[in-house]
Amino acid sequence: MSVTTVERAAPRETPSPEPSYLTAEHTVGSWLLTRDHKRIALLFFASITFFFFVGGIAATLMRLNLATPQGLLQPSVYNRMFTMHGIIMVWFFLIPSIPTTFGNFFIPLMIGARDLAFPRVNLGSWYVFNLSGLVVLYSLVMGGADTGWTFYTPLSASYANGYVFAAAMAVFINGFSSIMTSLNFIVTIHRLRAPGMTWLRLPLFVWGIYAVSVVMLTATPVLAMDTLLLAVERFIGVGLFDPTRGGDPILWQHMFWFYSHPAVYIMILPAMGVVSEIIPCYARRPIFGYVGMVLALMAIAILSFFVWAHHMFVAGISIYAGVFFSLTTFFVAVPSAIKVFNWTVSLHKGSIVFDAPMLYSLGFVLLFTVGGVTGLMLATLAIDVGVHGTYFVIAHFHYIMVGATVSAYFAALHYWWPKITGRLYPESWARFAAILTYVGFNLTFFPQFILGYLGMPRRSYTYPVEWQSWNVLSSAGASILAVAYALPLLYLGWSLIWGRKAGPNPWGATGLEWTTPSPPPDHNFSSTPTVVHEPYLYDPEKATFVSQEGTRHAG
Amino acid sequence: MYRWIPFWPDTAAVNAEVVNNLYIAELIVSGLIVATVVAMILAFGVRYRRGSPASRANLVQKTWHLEVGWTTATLGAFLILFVWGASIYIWLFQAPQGDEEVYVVGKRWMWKVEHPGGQREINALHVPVDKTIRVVMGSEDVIHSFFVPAFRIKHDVVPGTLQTIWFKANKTGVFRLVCTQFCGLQHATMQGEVDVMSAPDYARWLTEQGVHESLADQGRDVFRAHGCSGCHDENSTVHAPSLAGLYGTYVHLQDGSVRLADEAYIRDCILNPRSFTVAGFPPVMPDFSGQLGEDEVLKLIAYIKSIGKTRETGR
Amino acid sequence: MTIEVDPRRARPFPFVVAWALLLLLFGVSLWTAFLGLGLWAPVIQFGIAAIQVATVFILFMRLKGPPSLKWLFAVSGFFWLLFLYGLTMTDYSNRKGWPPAVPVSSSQQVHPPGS
Amino acid sequence: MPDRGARLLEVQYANLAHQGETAELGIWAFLINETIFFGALIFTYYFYRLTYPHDFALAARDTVLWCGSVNLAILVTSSLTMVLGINAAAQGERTKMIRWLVATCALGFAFMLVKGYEYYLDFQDQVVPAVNYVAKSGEGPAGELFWVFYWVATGLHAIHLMTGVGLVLYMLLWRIRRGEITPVYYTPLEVVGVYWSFVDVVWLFLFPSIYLVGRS
Repeated sequence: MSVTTVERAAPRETPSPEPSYLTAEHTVGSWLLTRDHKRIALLFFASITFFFFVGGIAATLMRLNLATPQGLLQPSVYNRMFTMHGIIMVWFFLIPSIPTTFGNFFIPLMIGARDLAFPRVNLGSWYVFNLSGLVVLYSLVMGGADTGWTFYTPLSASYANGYVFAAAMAVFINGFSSIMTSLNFIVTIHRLRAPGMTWLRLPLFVWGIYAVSVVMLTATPVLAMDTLLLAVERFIGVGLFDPTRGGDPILWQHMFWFYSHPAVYIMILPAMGVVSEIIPCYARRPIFGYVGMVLALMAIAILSFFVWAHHMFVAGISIYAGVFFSLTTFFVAVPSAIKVFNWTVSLHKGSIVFDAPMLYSLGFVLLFTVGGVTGLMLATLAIDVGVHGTYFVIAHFHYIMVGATVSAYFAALHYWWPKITGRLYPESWARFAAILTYVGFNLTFFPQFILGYLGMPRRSYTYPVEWQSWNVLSSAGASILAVAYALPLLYLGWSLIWGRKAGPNPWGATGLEWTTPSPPPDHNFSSTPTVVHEPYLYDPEKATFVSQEGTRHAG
Repeated sequence: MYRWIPFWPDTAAVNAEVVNNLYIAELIVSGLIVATVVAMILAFGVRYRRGSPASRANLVQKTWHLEVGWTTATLGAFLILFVWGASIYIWLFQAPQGDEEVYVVGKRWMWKVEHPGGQREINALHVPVDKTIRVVMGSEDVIHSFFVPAFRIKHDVVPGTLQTIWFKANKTGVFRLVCTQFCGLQHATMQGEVDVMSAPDYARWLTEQGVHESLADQGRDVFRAHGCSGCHDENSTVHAPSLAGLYGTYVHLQDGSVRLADEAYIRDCILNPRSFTVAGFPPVMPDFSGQLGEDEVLKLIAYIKSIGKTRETGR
Repeated sequence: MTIEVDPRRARPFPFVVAWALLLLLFGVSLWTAFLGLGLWAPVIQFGIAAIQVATVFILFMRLKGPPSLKWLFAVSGFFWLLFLYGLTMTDYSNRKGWPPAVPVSSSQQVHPPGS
Repeated sequence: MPDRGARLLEVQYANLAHQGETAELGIWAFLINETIFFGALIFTYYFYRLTYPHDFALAARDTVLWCGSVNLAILVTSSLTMVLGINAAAQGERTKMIRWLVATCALGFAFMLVKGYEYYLDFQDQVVPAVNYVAKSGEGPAGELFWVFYWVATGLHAIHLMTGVGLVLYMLLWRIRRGEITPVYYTPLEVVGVYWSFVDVVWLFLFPSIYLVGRS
């Protein structure tokens, strides 16, 4: 196996022979009707950034309202704000955040393929996503739904008078977008791997996206059916969840959470994949227990379907179902514990560089650990009876969704920014933004754990005066977090024009995507690469690394 | 006992103390795990930062025993907490007979409380201290959730059936009652007070309400008004199951199943007789689901339970 | 360029036999509906439906031949449904107060359907 | 011939066989999603039938059995004609292929006609929830739940069938007319065939749950 040593030369300025995917064509049609997975990734990136800020505005209004007991918004406006914040953030930012942008862009590059299996289906997924975005914006502009993002019947079916039908249909249509994306990934990873890229040589990000796609493909249809039945019940006034006709409102909860708990794993699995890419690169050493990580990813994907009723311990389900689902929830925490352990030990004997992606990833590991551990508290039946429906639950899932997933999203954004745009971002600003995110986040959501155990119910626009100090602390933290999320927009935008040119491999990483010039040409690889090594072949002792197709580099 | 813990909610019920101990145990175990992860990240981060002299020789890529050890340790610790939590849950969610009973009906944005003695309250619940109070809850419209933070008890109130939960206050005082399942516009103000009083104060409070006709007596009037006595009375000619002493016994149904005659069962029989015909009786009972309000059903249940009691005292 | 024909497709005969088998099974299923089997009727009818579906899968959707990834995809849909059907039974089989009595809807629905 | 084959080959595939095989895997992956979609609907039916056996039996007695049976026969036959159409494509007999595909479309329309007539009968029978519903004597309120399931299930199935007919027409009027379906590469037709047979599979499950309840 010939190993050619290439000195890590300064990024020489030889113009790459082919034009990059950005400069290949310039017409609007070439963007809106593109079949190139890299351009579709950027289209998705634009859509979800827009929805991230729409959801963020709803969140800031809520935090302003909760800064004082008497509040800022009318009750009906606050109720619609938290509902739309939930719907937009869950379905229009978190679920598509990493798979549709970095998944679309890097899965073909990482497995050595020229494009995804079905490019037209991929573009269709973006258009279906935007269609559902229009429907949710219609529902938001016309007044929004006031049922909470969980749409519990019979409130959502017959008592709420907001735009529940439009919101439910938006979620229904959005389901198809994630199905089309996940279908594309599964078939691509099965069929289009480069020669030599066996299953155990796949980078962990590709495994993460594969696990997410399996969960998306099998969980989303149940939500589609659920929201369809709700829309039918809402539209004709008679439905399957109507207690006045013998229907069971808890049946809605069963089918909703059968989707929505795997959905929270849809949000965290790609984030785990991203962090498993970044930590070895900046610790300059192979990941600890690669096979253990792969098994943990797939175990989470499968076990996530057995735990959904831990959202319903006090909803009136039978005691034995409560005990059963509490037990399975403890077992689903085991793979997550393995992954946290492996990430931490992956720092052992490395030569660690604390760049921005690494800071975001370490922030991910810490916040995910706190989120996971409080999740186990909520899985303990007696504690859940005390804190269900209070701010303890809100703090728990924000630690996982915002603390872990959004930190990993920003980590991926910084880690792959040079490859996507060919530019390097200012390192000091990025580190400041990462630390500010971590501080702002903890200040926002840790007080809510205390409020939760004190008994402050969620989804209420007011609270007793004695808790104002905690809420003011939380609102202050929220403003810091808002700044920390806006900062990357500024300096990354700045780097687009004035940033230094990035060579093919600025961080010295081993993935196949780093063997292409950045930004990569239209068809990724001029000749299909053959893979010889497993991923993450870093050697901290001799400070060299071997990329997956066999060339050894210094650094 | 918990005064020395900062920011701790007040604890005013027997089960609240048990939950407190479990919560503290969870905090300790979770704190340990988070501390371990933070310590390891800091230690490795400092010791193996780029340019540090530490040796990187014979780097460990995979050791199953360390990984399996860490996982089984954490799983073992949490399974103990699971068993402890589950036992409290089963103890809490199987309401015993209780010394006192209270009927609570959740209606959009208010809690309507009815005591067996006929006293009615809105958004307030007066209970004696050191007594096991059994709360029977129903909802008239959407799903609410009966939550008293000081007692650490909570149960969703689902329209269509009756739910029961119990508590035993061990401290007098006024504690907040809250609805934690979003139920519409004024969900945030659907709150009330649980006023735990000593026994004499509670007795005096009951008499002050000035209502003489107990819930059971009101139930008897409803029982006669809707013609139930026509079939179910002692001396009626119609072949119908006798209701005397029914409460708390096991009933054999037509389809072979056996159901404990608790409030939910009696309510089902009144409103949906067809699916609960008792073995050996013709399914002729008319369907009352259109004519009886939630309060009247609760009154009938109180009356049917009272028939059971008088027979025992009679023996 | 020789047109090599997929051997599975040569003769229409096996497909016509499968078609006849499906209609026969349909007849049996119809017949069981009128036998008054009570609780066993749905079990048998859905069993026959499962056999019919298997026939359609294997022959009409060309799953015949060495087991491949398509088999896994064909079966995994039903496998996932087991989770939904099975685990909800832990709740409904012994939930207190189930099936619910139909309550009186004393406060009429405040919301006119259709908005 | 080879130039048309080359034009069909997409850039990310090694050869046409690779592309065809991947396309088939794609439709099967989509069918996982559809199986669970209809499976969740039949779950609500299975759950309510367990809970209210008596009401469901009474309500289901009013379904039009002969319509359901004729429709099942039509769909099973259309699966057969679809497969024979694909066989003809594989053997390169263009006219036989077109004849079988036209027969499949015709059977699809026949199904819609019978279904439409059945809906008309149901409307006469006043079993349309909320629009025109009268509960039969002795039937509890849960009967209406059965009819909500009936209309949602058969409506969704009809939409899927119309999509199937649309796909076959797309094949006939577009892909075959432009000569893209050749014995070397007929995978698009095979994908439509798999989807069509799946719609037939859904009806195989819906038939016993709707029409064979409460007949004895």
